[in-house]
Amino acid sequence: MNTHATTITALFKSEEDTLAAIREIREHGWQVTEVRSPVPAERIAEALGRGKSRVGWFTFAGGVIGFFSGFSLAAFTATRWDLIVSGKPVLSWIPFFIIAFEFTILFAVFGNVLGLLTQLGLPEKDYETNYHEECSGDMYGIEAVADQSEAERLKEVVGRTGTVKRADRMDE
Amino acid sequence: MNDMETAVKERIEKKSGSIFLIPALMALTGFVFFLVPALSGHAEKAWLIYLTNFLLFTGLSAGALLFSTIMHFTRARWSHKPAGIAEAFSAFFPVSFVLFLLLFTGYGHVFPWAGQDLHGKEVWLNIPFLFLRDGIGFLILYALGFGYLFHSLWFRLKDSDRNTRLKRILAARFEKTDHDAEKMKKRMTVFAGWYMFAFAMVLSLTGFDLVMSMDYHWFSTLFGAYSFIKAIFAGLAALILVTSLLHLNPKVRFSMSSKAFRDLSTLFFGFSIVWGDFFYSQFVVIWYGNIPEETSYIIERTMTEPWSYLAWTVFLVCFIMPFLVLLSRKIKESPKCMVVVGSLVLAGLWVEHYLLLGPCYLHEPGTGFGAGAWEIVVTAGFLGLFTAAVLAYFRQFPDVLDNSPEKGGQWK
Amino acid sequence: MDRRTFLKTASLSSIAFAWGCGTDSDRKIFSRVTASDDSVTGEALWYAATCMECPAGCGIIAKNREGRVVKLEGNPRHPVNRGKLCIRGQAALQGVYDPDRLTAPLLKTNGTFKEISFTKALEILKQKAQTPSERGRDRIRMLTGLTGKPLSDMFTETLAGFGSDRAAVFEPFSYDSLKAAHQAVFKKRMLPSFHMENADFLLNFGADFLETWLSPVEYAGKFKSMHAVREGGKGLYIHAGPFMSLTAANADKFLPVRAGTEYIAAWGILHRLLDNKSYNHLPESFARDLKTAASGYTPSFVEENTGLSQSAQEMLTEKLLAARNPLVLGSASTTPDDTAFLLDTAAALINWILDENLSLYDFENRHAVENTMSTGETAQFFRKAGTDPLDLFLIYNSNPLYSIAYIDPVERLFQNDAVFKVCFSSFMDETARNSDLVFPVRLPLETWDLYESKTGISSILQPAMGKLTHAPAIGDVFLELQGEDSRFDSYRDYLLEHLYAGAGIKSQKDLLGAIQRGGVFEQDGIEAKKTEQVKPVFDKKLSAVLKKAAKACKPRESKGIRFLAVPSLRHFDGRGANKSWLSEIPDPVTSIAWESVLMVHPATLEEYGFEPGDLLEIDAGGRAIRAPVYDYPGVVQDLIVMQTGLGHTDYGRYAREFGENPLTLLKAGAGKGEFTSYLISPDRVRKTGKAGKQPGTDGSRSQHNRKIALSMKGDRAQDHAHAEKPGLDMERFPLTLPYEAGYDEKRDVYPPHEHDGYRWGMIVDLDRCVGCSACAAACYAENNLAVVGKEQIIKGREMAWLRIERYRDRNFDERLIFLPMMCQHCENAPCESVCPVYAPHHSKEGLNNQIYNRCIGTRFCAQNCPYKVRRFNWFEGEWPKPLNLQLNPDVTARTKGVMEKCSFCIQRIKQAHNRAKNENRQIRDGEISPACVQTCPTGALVFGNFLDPKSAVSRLARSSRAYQVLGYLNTKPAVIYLKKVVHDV
Amino acid sequence: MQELTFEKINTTVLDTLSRPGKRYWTVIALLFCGVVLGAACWAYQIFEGVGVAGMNTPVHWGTYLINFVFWVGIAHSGTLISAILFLMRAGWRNPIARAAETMTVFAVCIAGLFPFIHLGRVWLVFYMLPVPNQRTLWPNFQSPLIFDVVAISTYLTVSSLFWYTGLVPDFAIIRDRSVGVRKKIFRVLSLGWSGKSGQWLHYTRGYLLFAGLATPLVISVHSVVSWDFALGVTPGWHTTIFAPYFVAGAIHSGLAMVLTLCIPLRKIFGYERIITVHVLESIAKTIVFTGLIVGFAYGTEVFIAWYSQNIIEMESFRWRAFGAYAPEYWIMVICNSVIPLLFLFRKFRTKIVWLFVISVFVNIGMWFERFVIIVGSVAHDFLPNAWGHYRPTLVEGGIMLGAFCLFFFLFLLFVKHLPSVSMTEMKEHIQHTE
Repeated sequence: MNTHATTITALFKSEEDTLAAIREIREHGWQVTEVRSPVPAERIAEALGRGKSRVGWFTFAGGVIGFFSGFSLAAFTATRWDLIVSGKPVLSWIPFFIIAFEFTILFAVFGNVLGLLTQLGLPEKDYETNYHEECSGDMYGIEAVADQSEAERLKEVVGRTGTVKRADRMDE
Repeated sequence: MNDMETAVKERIEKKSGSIFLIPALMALTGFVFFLVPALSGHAEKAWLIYLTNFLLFTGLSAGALLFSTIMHFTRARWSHKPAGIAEAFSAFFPVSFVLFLLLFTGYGHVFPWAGQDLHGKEVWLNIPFLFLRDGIGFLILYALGFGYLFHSLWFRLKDSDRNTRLKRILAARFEKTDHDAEKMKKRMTVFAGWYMFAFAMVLSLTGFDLVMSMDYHWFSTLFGAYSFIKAIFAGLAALILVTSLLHLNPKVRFSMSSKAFRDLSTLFFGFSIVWGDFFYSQFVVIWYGNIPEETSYIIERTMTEPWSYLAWTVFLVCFIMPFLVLLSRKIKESPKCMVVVGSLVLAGLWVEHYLLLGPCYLHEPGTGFGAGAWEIVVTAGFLGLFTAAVLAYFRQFPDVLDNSPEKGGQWK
Repeated sequence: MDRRTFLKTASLSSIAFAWGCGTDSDRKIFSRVTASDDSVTGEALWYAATCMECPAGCGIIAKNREGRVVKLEGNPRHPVNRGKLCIRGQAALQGVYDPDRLTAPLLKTNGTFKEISFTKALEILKQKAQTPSERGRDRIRMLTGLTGKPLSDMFTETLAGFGSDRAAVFEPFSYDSLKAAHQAVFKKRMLPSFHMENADFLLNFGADFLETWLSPVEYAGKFKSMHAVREGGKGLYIHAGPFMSLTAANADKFLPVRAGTEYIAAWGILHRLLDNKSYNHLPESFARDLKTAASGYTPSFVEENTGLSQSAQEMLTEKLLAARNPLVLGSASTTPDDTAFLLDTAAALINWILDENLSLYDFENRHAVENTMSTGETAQFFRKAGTDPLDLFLIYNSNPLYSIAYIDPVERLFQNDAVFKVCFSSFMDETARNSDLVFPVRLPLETWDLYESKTGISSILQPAMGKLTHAPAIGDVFLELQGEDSRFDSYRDYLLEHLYAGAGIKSQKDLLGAIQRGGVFEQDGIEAKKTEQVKPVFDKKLSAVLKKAAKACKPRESKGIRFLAVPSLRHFDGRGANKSWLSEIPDPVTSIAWESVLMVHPATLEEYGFEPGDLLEIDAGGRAIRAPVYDYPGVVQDLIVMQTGLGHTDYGRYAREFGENPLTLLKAGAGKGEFTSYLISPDRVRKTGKAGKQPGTDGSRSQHNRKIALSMKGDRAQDHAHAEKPGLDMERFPLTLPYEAGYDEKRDVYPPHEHDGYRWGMIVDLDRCVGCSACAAACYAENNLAVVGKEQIIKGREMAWLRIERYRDRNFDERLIFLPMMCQHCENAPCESVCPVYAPHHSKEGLNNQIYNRCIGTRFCAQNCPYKVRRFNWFEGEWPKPLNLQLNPDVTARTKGVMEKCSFCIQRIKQAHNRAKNENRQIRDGEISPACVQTCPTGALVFGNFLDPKSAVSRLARSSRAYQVLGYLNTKPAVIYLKKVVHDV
Repeated sequence: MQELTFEKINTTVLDTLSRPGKRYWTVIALLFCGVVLGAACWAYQIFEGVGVAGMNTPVHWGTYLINFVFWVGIAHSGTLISAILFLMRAGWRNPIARAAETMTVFAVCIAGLFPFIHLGRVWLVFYMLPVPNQRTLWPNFQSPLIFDVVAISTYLTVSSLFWYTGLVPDFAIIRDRSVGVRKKIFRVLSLGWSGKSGQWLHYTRGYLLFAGLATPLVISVHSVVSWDFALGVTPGWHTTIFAPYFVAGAIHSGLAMVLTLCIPLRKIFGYERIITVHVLESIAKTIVFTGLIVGFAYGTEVFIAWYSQNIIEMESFRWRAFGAYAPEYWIMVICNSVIPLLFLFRKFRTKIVWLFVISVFVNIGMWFERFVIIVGSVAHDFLPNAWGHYRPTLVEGGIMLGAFCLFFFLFLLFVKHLPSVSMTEMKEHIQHTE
């Protein structure tokens, strides 16, 4: 780990500028640790090399659990007393399918929410580190790290298209 | 660019003879095979296959064109290419209409209710009226379809060479029409709207008339809607199959982005769920209601051997399989996989048509059904007719296979 | 005797204790921790008694649970009703628990009533009786309803002690014309019973024998043994009259005859009979006179005056001649006018002409009601009471201010302040209201007494429960009046002596037997051998009658619209009007509850510009009534028909202000002749401009061609085997038995499920069902059904678990057909699976159980029930005290928000199970009778186990007449209906 | 017209959250009175019995279930707009998605109330929940009403979560632009959202999956509602087309309600540039489409009833059109299938007044559709003897009024306290169309 790294945050007007800045920072061999944006930006995520989201697996797992638990619940409860209603079989899979379906959706959504919370790291208490309120407005915020020695260069580079907001020294 | 274009053109023209040879042979064999039982006392069996195939191919060709109209109507951006292929399916319309007229020759065998005491249903179920209304329905549907196609081709072909006969004819017509793209687009939208409307009405009507009424005791309000949803589903399956095949065929200069495949497959996935939903909606209501007037139909088809095997096949192939397989993004983007999925679903839908109709025709248990060689040959005959029609379209309008992104981009 | 009967009578033995321990059964009602000697908590005691709701005197057994009577059933040993009861008999129970019942005597001072003690009341009574007797003879008069002989003897003795004449016996429906006709023909004012069961052709000119006439339960049973399908076809019944009553609706053919001209029709038939054939057994002179008398009644004359076509007359004559045992009945108890006498005479004469031996008359077993005063005598009684000096007027068991049409002399009497009027009544009815002292006495179910239902049949009354009030028995009051010197401690002792002396009781054992049996009668009572041959006697008097008939042969002018009051199946003469079940259960013909309507032919309505539902005002003789119109094609044109029994101005909460009393109008036509005229020409009929919704329980009278209440033409049901191939549509759907055998894998999505030894079900024979609604009343009593009242019925919220659906017959549009509809206990009941909480579900024995505690009131079950037999408690049911004491402890009373419905009387099934288990055997066929089955006077309902192939229900289900209502829905109802068979005349 | 920018969107939307005026609170208070009235009516009904409503023996289901279906229907278009149109990438949904979604959540809440009100013994409603108990008495999972319980509660859960998920980035926006208590509140609500690119990556994926799940869910929910009827055997209810027909009907009514709500919203908050006429026009076009589907269903039902030659079916539909409830039937047909056709003409689609008026008509028509289906079927079913009539009572009217008041009460609270337009989605929208 770099013991004398400086984290610089800067704000950019548009996605294009941001992307350009990222490229440039990368070219200099510095790291872009985070980009904050007011809207989702696929290209930025791509540029940062973020892989595909794994939220879907949570959702899928939830769905599978839901499907089987829906059926199981219906079947289990029906067999407690084996009551015959309307001459239908005690285990009537056809109507039970509706229960299973709803449970599938419900649990898939639970899975999805769980996936979102874990993947997003929410709720996050100290979100304010390196955060600028403009990022929820119309600005894109870059968080770049450079060796202390190169901090000024970095500032200059990002300062060309963006506004440098902060330059912190990070120890350890 | 131009060189390649002419190269394709030449290849198509050169190979035209051989291209049509196989489909023509298939059609001919199919026809002969159809005639054998038709004339030798197993007429029901023959007409059953005829009707099954007629409905499937008519449905899928109309359904495919519907895809194009929907895409146009909702101003979707991604679907320019597949819509072009889908429009090619309309080449089957004239064939379908002729096939419909031919159905008339077998009316005695086609309609199990003919000559029965219908307890008041005669007013609706009589052969002249049925042929009249369904014939008119098809005419309207096909006319609107061609009207739409005309406008669509205006956009696709207005700048292309007039190197085929049909193109030349069309070009002459184009001369006479407005040259204002906005206006044409508007008119195209109107045709699309009316086509969609007619599609729903005519497919419902023929669903009632040519499928539901075959068991003349049975009735289900959803059947019409189920029929046209099924037709769209079949249309999409066929469309995916054809686009994938074209995409995979190195000799044809047609390709589609994986994103477009994904979108198309997602739509297909969606319709498999809608089809499943409609199927279930009908089934659960009838199952739960337990009124024999309604249940006997589904009992015969889903709970009585041997038909129940077919029912399970349909259920697995047309719903479970696509549902599970198409959850995967990779498969959706892979034309190879989609060839398999598309053809399986089409086969499944063929069986589904056969399952709905079969018990009305084959009364004696064990008279054999299913994918016997004979059925396959006759079906292949219809497939031949369909292929020939689509190929002819491509031969006349090779432009729709054109891969250039610029042209596609200009359309909307 | 069936199994159930045996069990009941066995439990009657406990009466021995009651008898032996003196006043044991007189104890007060309260629940006790430890049971008395003869009662076991949870076990019912059955006390035999007699129903006093009408003069017929049916035997009842009263079910006593923990000291209170909770249900009445017919006494199976009683020769009159043989275990069956009518709607009124079932409702008799409510009289005891009537919330408006008076608990203490009321003395009128300065125009208002004040409660006094019974001792005080008795003192006043004694004093009031003593004074006039000192002044002279006959200064006390008494009017009483029909009572048994011991009581009437007691009255006579007591009154004689005060120097006064015997009590006058008054019944509103007194069959004067019939009695007079029998007087003329047989020389005796009597009411023989008829062996209707032996007839093969019945021609009726108005007698409503299924509703009120003489002894309706008895005749309903007899009628159905003649008229139900059996080997060799069924008898034929044709009704000719002005109004299609319930009785007429059960005829194979109803022939409309203009009101008041029935006698012409009857004499016309007589005329034709005499023309057709000579009858050797007729004395020659008589035959000649008769022919002369009838000569004017030519077919054309009859047609012109009655509306009865010549072909119909001819048909009737032919049928009469062709029949082996024809029976002709005359007028109803509400006679049109004096001509009723001629009608009844003609009926008697025809019967005699056609059958020399009068084999269908039973002169041995005559109806008790023959012992009442005639209209003329009653009128005379009141006129004398008005003119002769009088100090004390006693009324018992009668409500003359309500039920006497020619009300003037009665009113005068009641306006006369000089007369002290004592009314022995437990209710503040019209008469009590106008009396000076209202003295409540015990009701029949609380008293010892004896009643001669028929000559030769003595029915015992005994207290079936403890006292609800301190009221003494009427007999004891009179014993008290007799003073200290009486030989008897109580009226019961008096009765005992009577029994030992006159009724063939020889020993204690006999006595016990009689009490257990319910009376003194031969086991096969009615069919007792004939000892005395009664023959028509041709004498001067009869000759005068013939002349009268000849004279009456003149055109009857029919001017404008006329008004006819007819007896009500439910309210009889109005005495039971405060019994809420009677008003709540709709009239089977109109399906209207709580209201008396004016039944008018639709064509007449159109002619006068009335609409159904219009409130009309009818004026006659200065009095007016207002009632809504009901369009009914079963009324001849230009006639308004209204039922009696409602329209009380007093009485109680369930009677007051409901409907109108048609008798109010009859003054106009009354008093002129010997007989009350129930047919009048009103002065004015006009629209009030108001109209409203009637408390009807029916949605449509038409079946809309659905497979609901079916009938078939022809004599032989067997000829009508299913001609059509079975199919899946409504008409051709086959009978599907409600157990494994009823499944067909081509139709059934669900596999069959098993039953545990029994599959309960019911057969409803529409051919036997007459629509009398007794079953509905029995169901109210047995199953604690809430009474919701008129307003709620208008809203469509009646709670009946079993209703009589009245439809037009699909085959014969002018006919009515009645269909008892209750929960069908479907094998695949649509109601069950839709319930989210399993409140309704299928039991192992095929019952469709409804678990009240589980029900949360989604009402989906009711919505999904094709038969609409499920009832929802929209509000909390109300049983004003002490009506709550009537509740059957074996059945839960439901709270608001709960769905309920017919359970096939599961409490009875459970009891049978316990019994069978104790005896280590299976439940026997016929051992269980749900309340409706038990009471059905015609045996139209049969209950049993379908799994037993030999059971009655299984046997009947194999009938070619068997079908299921809307069977094509594949619910596999366990109630299987048998088609009605109608002669196509 | 001024170009929309990110900042412009923020300020336009945030302006709506300013301190409300007197008029606002007056309306809120009035609506609250309405809610209290409805609650009082319900209390009275619980105390007296369901008999205070107008239901009776053939018609056991009355306005309570009509309103239930009506509100579930209203709810549906919210999900349609936020999920289905999202999947279809129809851009015009973005400005109205939030309002529609909110409408969904509130409408489901209100719809969910009605079955409670309907019950005979509401205090035992927990019998319908699968609560483990000593006697192992469970609900009947074959009952359509249990399907309902499961489906509606799933729907409420999912749509609330979906709604909340969509709100998170917007909460962050408000958080960043407020001070004091409000900031604290929104800080909690926004869960510490900071718009990191990783967050957006998962968020968009999760949101897409949400939409993908909500779509079949919304279809299933109204299918399940339709099966409350169609699984029965009653003529007029037992018909296979019900599920798609109800779904289309639900969307039809929901879209109309969206118009009814958005038009005043747009006017009051000056959303003209966000909720453009084009957006409203698109809704109008969709209403034409759903109206046609609904009309198709009406026609099919009548046709099949005739085709079947089943006399009960035939009578049922003849009576609907010409019987005691003929006015209701024709109101339904005209308001739902005929009047919306006016939207085929551009004039009606683009004039705000017309849009509003027609949308109100559709709302009315859809309410009557449920009336006709529920009451019109059971009042005239199998046994003619049991036929009857039903008219709602004042108590039912009071409860219905209360429900409407509650809905608008909640909605008004929402528009003044939460962003009624999704700022994030609008930003995305303009970024894509740029």
